[in-house]
Amino acid sequence: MRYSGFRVIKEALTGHRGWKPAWRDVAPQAEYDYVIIGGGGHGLAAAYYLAKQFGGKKIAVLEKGWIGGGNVGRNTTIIRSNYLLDGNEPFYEFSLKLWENLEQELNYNAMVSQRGILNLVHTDAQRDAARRRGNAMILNGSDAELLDADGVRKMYPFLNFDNARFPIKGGLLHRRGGTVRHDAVAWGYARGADQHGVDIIQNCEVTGFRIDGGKIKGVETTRGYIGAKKVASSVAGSSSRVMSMAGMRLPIESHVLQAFVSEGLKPTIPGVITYGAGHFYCSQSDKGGLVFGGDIDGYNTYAQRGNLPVVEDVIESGVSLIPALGRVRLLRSWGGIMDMSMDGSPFIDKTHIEGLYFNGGWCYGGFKATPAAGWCLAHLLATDTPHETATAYRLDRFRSGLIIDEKGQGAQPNLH
Amino acid sequence: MTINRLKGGLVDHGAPLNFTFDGKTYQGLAGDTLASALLANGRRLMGRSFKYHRPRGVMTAGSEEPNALVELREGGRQEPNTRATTVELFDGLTANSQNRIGSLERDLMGVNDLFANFLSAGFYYKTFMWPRAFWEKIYEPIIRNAAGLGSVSFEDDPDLYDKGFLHCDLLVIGAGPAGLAAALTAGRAGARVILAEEDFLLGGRLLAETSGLEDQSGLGWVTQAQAELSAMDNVRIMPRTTVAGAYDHGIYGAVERVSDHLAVPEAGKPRQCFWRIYSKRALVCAGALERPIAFENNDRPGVMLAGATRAYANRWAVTPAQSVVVFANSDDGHKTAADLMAKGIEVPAIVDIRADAPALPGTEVLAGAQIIDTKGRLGVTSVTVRLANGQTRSIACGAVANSGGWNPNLGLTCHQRGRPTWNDHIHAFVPGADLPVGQLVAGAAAGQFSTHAALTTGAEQAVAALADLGITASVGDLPKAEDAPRAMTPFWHVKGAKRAWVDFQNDVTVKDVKLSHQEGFRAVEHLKRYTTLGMATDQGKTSNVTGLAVMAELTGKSIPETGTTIYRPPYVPVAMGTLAGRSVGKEFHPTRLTPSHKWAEEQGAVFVEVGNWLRAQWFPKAGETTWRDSVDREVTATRQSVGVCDVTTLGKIDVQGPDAAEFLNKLYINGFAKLAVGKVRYGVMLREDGIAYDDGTAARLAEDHFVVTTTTANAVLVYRNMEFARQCLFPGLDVQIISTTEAWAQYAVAGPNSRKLLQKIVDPEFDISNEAFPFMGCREITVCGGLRARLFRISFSGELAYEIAVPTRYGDALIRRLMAEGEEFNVTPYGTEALGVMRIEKGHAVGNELNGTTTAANLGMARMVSKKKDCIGNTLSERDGLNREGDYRLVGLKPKEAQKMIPAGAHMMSQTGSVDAASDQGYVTSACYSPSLESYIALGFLKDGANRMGETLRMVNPLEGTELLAEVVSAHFVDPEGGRLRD
Amino acid sequence: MTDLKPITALNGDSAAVDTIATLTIRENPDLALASVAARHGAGDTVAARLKDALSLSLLAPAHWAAAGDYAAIWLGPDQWMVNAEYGTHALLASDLKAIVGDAGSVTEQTDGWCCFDVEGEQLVAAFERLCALDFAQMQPGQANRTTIHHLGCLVVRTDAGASVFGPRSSARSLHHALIEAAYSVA
Amino acid sequence: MLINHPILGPRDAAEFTYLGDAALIDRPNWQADDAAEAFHDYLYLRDNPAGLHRELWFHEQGDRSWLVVTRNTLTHEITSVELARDVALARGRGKE
Repeated sequence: MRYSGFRVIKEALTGHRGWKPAWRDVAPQAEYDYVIIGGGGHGLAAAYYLAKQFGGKKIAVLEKGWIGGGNVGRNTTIIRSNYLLDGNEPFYEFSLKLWENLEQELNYNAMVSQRGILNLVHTDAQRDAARRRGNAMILNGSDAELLDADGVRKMYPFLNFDNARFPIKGGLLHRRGGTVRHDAVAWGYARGADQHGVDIIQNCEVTGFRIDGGKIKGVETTRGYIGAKKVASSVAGSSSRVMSMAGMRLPIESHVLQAFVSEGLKPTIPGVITYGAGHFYCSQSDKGGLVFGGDIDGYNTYAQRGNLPVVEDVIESGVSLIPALGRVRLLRSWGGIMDMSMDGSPFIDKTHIEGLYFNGGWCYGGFKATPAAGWCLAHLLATDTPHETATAYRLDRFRSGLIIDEKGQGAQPNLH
Repeated sequence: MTINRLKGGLVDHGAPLNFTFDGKTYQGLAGDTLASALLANGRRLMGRSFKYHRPRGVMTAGSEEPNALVELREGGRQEPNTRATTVELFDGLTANSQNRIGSLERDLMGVNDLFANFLSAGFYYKTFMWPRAFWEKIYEPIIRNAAGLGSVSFEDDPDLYDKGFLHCDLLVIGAGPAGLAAALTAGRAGARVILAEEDFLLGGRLLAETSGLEDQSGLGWVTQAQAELSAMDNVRIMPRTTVAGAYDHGIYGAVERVSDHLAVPEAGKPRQCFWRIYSKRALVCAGALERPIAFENNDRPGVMLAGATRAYANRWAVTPAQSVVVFANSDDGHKTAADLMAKGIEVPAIVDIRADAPALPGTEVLAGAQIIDTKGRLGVTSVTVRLANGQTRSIACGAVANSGGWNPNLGLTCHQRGRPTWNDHIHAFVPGADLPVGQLVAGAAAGQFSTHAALTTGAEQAVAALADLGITASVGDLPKAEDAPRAMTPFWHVKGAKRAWVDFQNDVTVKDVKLSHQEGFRAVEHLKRYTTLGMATDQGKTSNVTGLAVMAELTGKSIPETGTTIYRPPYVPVAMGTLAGRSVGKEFHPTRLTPSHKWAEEQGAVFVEVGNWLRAQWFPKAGETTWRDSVDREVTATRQSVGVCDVTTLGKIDVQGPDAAEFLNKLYINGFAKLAVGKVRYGVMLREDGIAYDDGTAARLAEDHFVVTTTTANAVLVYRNMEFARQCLFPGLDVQIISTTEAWAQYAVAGPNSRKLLQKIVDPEFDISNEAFPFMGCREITVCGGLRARLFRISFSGELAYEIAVPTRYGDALIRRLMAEGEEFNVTPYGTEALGVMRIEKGHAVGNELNGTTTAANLGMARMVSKKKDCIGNTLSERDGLNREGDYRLVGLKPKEAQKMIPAGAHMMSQTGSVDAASDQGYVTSACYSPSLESYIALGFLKDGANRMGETLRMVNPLEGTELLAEVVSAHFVDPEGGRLRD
Repeated sequence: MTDLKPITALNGDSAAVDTIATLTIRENPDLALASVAARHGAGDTVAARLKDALSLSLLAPAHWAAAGDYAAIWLGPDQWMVNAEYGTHALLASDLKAIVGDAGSVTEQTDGWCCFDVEGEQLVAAFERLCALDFAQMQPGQANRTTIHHLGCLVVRTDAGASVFGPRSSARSLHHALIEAAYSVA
Repeated sequence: MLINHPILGPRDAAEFTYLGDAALIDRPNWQADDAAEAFHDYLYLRDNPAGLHRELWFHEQGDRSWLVVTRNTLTHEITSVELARDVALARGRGKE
């Protein structure tokens, strides 16, 4: 069924009787060519592109709960390609280009809104680093502008310019960055994948791998054994748990990132702002809630909730940056479990087990990567070679020393 | 005119208060909420719904209110989305309705309601996609302006907020019958108790009911209990305090509304205080929340929850109208009818879905009947009832008391993602087994709905909680209370309705739930996210269970099989100002001042934030028009004669013990074991991954005593890493460390005349001649007549230079003395800018270069690495990927045109190739104008830089549209041989 | 005797005193400080030597004790802060080193800290707003390190009230926090 | 969270700085034949268990002790807290 304004009107006039389920509810078949573990944004996108772009057949997405229930439904909805390093920026720029055409591609309005992202700088050293980054972005085909304090003030007159502990000196503006309605991304890819014949199987948890002679044969699940020629794990937050069933230890820790939303407000913050002197970034949803976040809690956890010190730290930063937020109320907070990798960058790679592939380690950057991660995983599954923008995302890079450390924090996941 | 004010209640009829709503002045009474005061004045219409802009009035009497949201106060104190039900009335209160265009009565956005059929759940995912560019430019701005609720004033909030910390054995949350009984029980046992109550009065439902206790009045017992608790030193009663979040290990976050009942807080007092409560046990006595029945047009102003209606009548002495129809599925609704009638309100009928509904004198009970519609544009004027026999009847009324049963108030029980369980007896979710550790639940929150059960479970749970802590308590005398069984027939929605609201604030109707089911969004979370059910500011307190029940009907499963929803902190929305507390504005982070700060201020220095430090950036002099004038002068004066700079901010760590040298060997790439006493050595530290992260010096004051310096930025990190090495990696090394950063005021005295200047203040018994105190020497000395001091002959500027340290309190006097004594040398104070220029001129790396991705080799320090010993980072620094041919190397850069600035952050390209990422050769890390070379200069990392001296490269900066040519040179621009250091 | 004139941590010529309702907050510049850390296995020796020389007891964790002109506050495992009247500052560290000898490491700390003495009726209420310690339960003789307004501080419970030691460079911020808390509970 | 410090009793976790898996105590021997591989595994690979996790916390705003905390990563329940120095000594660490 094709969605359109006309269709909405027609259905409204006929009692909405014609709407069909967005994806089929199917039982697993005995065997597939491809099994993708994880019905999140990445897994669904990979299935979609594998079927549509790479001609894959007999594809299943296995989801232990309900699709979109992981980080694609728990993030702060930001998309951007404002990375510094060569290993990253081409990938995220590829992703942003896919975002820009997503709605037409999927015939689903995920509300991709390129409202602009402004990274504030507060010191000369930060401005120099922003300049290096902005130049790297432009050299990689992305967009960037360096604003001075007056330029920032014109865009965001309500920031704290006059009574700030750390004055705003300028900002790096990435106009093509923005926000997307996060749940709709999962639903849109699910619907698209389903239309291309992908089986989306909910409430189906993988409990083990069947591996024979170093080759993958299939997966054990709560709904029985499912044979597969190729299996990909795309379960950010649970990567270590799943891959440990294949005997692998990963360069990943699981951490919680809290996210927050305020009560709904009339238009307040036009774009996305990140504070450079504290842990705070913020945008406003189409419904009016200010969606914001900050640092991860910092300890290993699989519990999807955080604690007060980080809540207070984030909000101290927020009110320091935007004093008018003092009387705005925090409505809800929640937590998502991040695959925090050892250099802050992800993996899309084969494993030492033939036919077993791994996509993970996305830290808090997985959402913006969704289209490209799906595409590149599909590329790897279909061709057994990495996509040209994802060649650096190797599992063995810590052994080789070819690290992709955007923040320069070293092997400490909670600092990335 | 307070047409709907009744007699009695807990309001002070002798204390009128004036307030305005939408510009019109009204009168309420002390003890009113804004909602009760508006009702008293006959105002049912208080707001507009989110999506359809339907007229809305108050529905509840508590913080679960979905409809009556207002903008309270004005200017910097404006609070959007404030629930009128929780606003304690004060004289002069100002409130305005929100989410409307034009007046509240004639909201132009009300037109949305006409198109409601097109605006069904999730319609926006299916349209607004063509043409592509229209989304951001046309559709989305329209949606955004229509959406949202209240507005932000954009003025700075003038109020203060506090944070605080409390400790207790038992935190009792809610001071209704269960909470009071619990607090009394625990208080009498001597436990440390905190009793937190959201309301400004203790008592909970006892204040709202006429039929709670049997041998005394509810209020009487509450008063008596409060008096007893107030007299106990071990009990802290906290009214106006909402426990908002349950966190790990018994920590609760609570908001005390210290001054919200006042027009303006008292001077110096906070508006609110956010308490972090450390409880050994917590007892949730948060009561229950009533749920509405969904029926056609059940959202009109005047349709209220039945329990709220009688609370307004009994406690606040108001009624929404003089004639109220009750819609009920249990005897609870009959209580409302009886109480209203006792207050003289007409109850034309009780519409009871039960065929066997009991009769109630004074009104007509329509058994087996249902309300199928309401009428009235801005408030109910009549209801249409379908009788048991299928006929319909219209009944005129001004309000409907809607009673669909009660849900235990589960918020805090779910904050750690614990799942509630279904109770078939009360047809509601009750707390599950996986409560937050240390949390117990009593009373209606646990599904114990009678007053008797609330009192007894409150006391019993307190006893149980304290028993865990080894405190013996016992259930004492409790008042005799009603214990009527709560028989009820679950009834969620009237079938056949066109639009029956489930989630009032977000405008989610029964049909939306059906559509969600039809389109496959059947998991509870899909339902919530697709329809926005429960996502409004009330978190679905009055709607989630009903939504689930409708979905359960559609799927043919039971409600618990269909799923549960949990609540997330905070329990009610919390002002962000409260969570920020005092750490805002200039006090966001502490400020660290250097010892020379006071003096530097007097000199008119310009300061810069370096971490939390404020450092003098430069010292402008009369006649200087730009900062460059000042910085160039400071550099030149230092290089020509002598300059002084406060370098106190560098980290200083005292390292002592027999194994101190061996310990430093583990931390630095280079060796320290053989460093002579009285000598200083420069060192570089690696992270374990082989990346350089800090540099500094270690001065050996004695065989077993070093003073290590770190960069300003890494002082804390280096200390932490040292403790890790000392305690976890090498616990056998006998070494003791402690930070002394703050203890010493330290000044760099640099330039050819630095020795001469120092000789004027160093006490004469200390010989600091070049022979007696050569380069890289260190000594403990005295200055200015016996003041203990430390002198290091080290140089960051590349000149003959020293760093001198005195006790911090003398730092101010010392810099004044240096300036006075140095007059003959034209001594010049210099700031961080000149410091930066001189270090770039010398090619010293700082944070710009030690950016967390560079190795010692990248920095040109490969030869420093001792391979004869182990040090942190040594092994992994040898990985191939960090030692490739052609890797980055720190180089100097000189523009072809001396007066053209090379911007830090520019990328390097070869002169001939293309300008793109693939052709990138490196990047500029630091740049400045060098007055010494009369040219701009820069440092940067260049691929294979060591082998490219003399090459000319393009410095491209497409970000700002600039580009220039520069020559690759040695990073040591000034005195590369270092002769000046040693003179 | 040096002719350099010291200033206080709040950059004053004399100690600041603020009285807000019942609370008095007094800057205390009159202390000399030095840390003493026991070397491996020498905790008892250090304790015994200090006891012999100064009658000073090195108490258990989170406690402090005074003897004559000296007091010792527990800082961490095998580590104490000894304080004495300011006049001793030039020699305190070397005197202590002479006493403990090879059994301990001594570090001069006098100006590493600022100190505020807080007294008055609303003491407990003020500290409830300052730090997470269970201050109401702290008895004279107890001392704990904790965070006040993002600053690592040492809170020492005295007979008269409490002394707060904080990083000297942040004295102004710490003082501000104390003053605001005092107004809040006044 | 509260960490029951073995010396000081329960203290707010906000006073501590977190490092990670307590296996970081077991720093390999730099002279071993497989040192490169051992350091890679030591520094980069993690069990990352869903359940009991022994982990390092530094009492930065307190007594400067490194602690080994055993905590359940599913529930955050803490079952034991030890001084890391004691753990390190027990695991045979000394001067190397």
